[in-house]
Amino acid sequence: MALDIVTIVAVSAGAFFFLAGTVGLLRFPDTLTRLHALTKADNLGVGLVALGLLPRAGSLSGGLKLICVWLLVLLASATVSQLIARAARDSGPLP
Amino acid sequence: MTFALALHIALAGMMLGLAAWTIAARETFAAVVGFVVYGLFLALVWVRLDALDVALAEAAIGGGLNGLLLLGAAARLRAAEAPADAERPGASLRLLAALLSATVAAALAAAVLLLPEPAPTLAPAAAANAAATGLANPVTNVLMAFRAMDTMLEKVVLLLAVVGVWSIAPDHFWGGRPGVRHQADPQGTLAFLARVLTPFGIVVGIYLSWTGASHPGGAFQGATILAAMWLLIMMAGLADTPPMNARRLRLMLIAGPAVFLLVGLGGLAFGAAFLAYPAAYAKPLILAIEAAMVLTVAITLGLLVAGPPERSAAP
Amino acid sequence: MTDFLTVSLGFILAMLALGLIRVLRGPGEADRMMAAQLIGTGGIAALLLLGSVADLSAAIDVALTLALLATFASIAFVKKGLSRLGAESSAAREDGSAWRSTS
Amino acid sequence: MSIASVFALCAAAAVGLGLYGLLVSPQPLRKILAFNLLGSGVFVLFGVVARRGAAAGFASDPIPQALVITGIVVAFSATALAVALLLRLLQVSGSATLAAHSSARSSRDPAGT
Repeated sequence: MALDIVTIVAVSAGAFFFLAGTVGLLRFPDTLTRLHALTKADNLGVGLVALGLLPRAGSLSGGLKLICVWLLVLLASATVSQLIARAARDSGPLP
Repeated sequence: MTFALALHIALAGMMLGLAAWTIAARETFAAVVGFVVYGLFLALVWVRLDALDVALAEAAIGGGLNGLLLLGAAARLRAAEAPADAERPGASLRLLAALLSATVAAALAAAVLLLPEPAPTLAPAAAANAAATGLANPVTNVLMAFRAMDTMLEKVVLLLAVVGVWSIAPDHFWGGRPGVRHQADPQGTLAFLARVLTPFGIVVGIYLSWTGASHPGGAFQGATILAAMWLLIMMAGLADTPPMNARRLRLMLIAGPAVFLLVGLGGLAFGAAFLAYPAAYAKPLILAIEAAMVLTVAITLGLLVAGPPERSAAP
Repeated sequence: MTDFLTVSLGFILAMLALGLIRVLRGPGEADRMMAAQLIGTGGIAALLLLGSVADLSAAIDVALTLALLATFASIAFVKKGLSRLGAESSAAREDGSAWRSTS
Repeated sequence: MSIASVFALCAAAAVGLGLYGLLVSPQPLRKILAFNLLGSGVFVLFGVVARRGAAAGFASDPIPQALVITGIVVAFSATALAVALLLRLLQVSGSATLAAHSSARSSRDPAGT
């Protein structure tokens, strides 16, 4: 029961961060601010969803894979934001 | 209508929107991004269709190599695409094409939706013979045993595609290296990513190849991930692209089909027919073929994305 | 519990649909790539939830594959792929403005 | 209406859209994209047939699944070959179009073939 509450709270929080990231992506005025919203949101979103699903993983390897997914998303998000920010900077004057 | 069904209709709707965008977008680059996202949704669809093996293949190809190939090409072709805009066919021709396409789509939809109940299936036959190979994954069984000829010829097709890509190169670069030597900043983001991600990727690639015997996964899915890691190292500038005339490279290119062919001929000599595995050795033989295939497919896919030789073999 | 996870899955899919708007509207190429990145991450979360709802443990493997390759589209965008075929003619036509976004 | 039917309709529409794009798009890269779209629709149709053919304890008929995996490999290698040809065409002729008059512009050959 307590574990169910962990799942509900963490997955809801993860969904909230996806909402925040998507709203930022749609509403923020320029490329770099949108990038800012995106990188904050997707890490935490996936991280919290993975955390919430950990009690339901069923096996040790399943839980490890969940954590690996989160770590990989962290790495990907950090790298991609660097690469895209550089490409955006090189593409023209910043606002 | 249940909530789950509504979700699937929404998923299908998004996919159709992306498909239409891929065709209709004004800029080619935007269309390619749409197609890459479409590939992502496709992986979700395959999971929903209970085809996890295919979902893995689609995720590995659609998420990694296709994006690399097509986005790279789109970025390169950007300048050349403006004049092509004028060559759009006229309205009547487009209407005709639309009618033809709609007819084909309607016929296909009708053919699948009007399948007799119960639908035709070969699953019982696959289940009945599963014990012969000792593999628990039915899809691997089909790929490696029941339709082994297809899989072997597929490897030959991959090899022919590499020969085709190489032969596009100017004569004096034959045997040379593809692409430029990428000189990445050793302290830079990409080099960091390549150093951290590659060990992870190699583990996952080998895991997927290995687990394919009993769980969803397989040689092709694992090899695609290995190919992606190799390309990442080359793009980060940590390793040069290989020269095409290297003997070791060419040996690795033919290892998969060669082992497959040898086992097949062995079946002809000692067993009943070409590619008939002797019952006692079926599983070790299949695993040996898969190991050779992982190596060959990884190298082949990497070379296909790397493109034809563009400079001489000297580093 | 399954109901809650299904609703969460629906919510994430709705976010992906909203993210699609940015893929379609752009305006710059960097914006489209970012949206594709967000959709990729959301797709990974959706796969994790789907695996839990439908009790498909292999769905995590699909998510793992996607997470591993999540950077590749953006790398291709930045590096323009591996080959340099055609790069000379592009450079000649573009006056070096290869990275200008279309906004 | 079942889940498989939803995806069957979606896949058939993807085949239609892909065919239309293949016929109408003037740019070769767009034709390659459309061809891939067409192929993906065909693959999903196979997946739907496999799903409908679930029997003998399998959630989905393994034979169409194996065919689709083979198909994905072959489609990818064909795409890679097509992209390589296209980039070489751009390099040799300076433009990436299939129209006949573009051969008149093929005066420059940076690779010196």
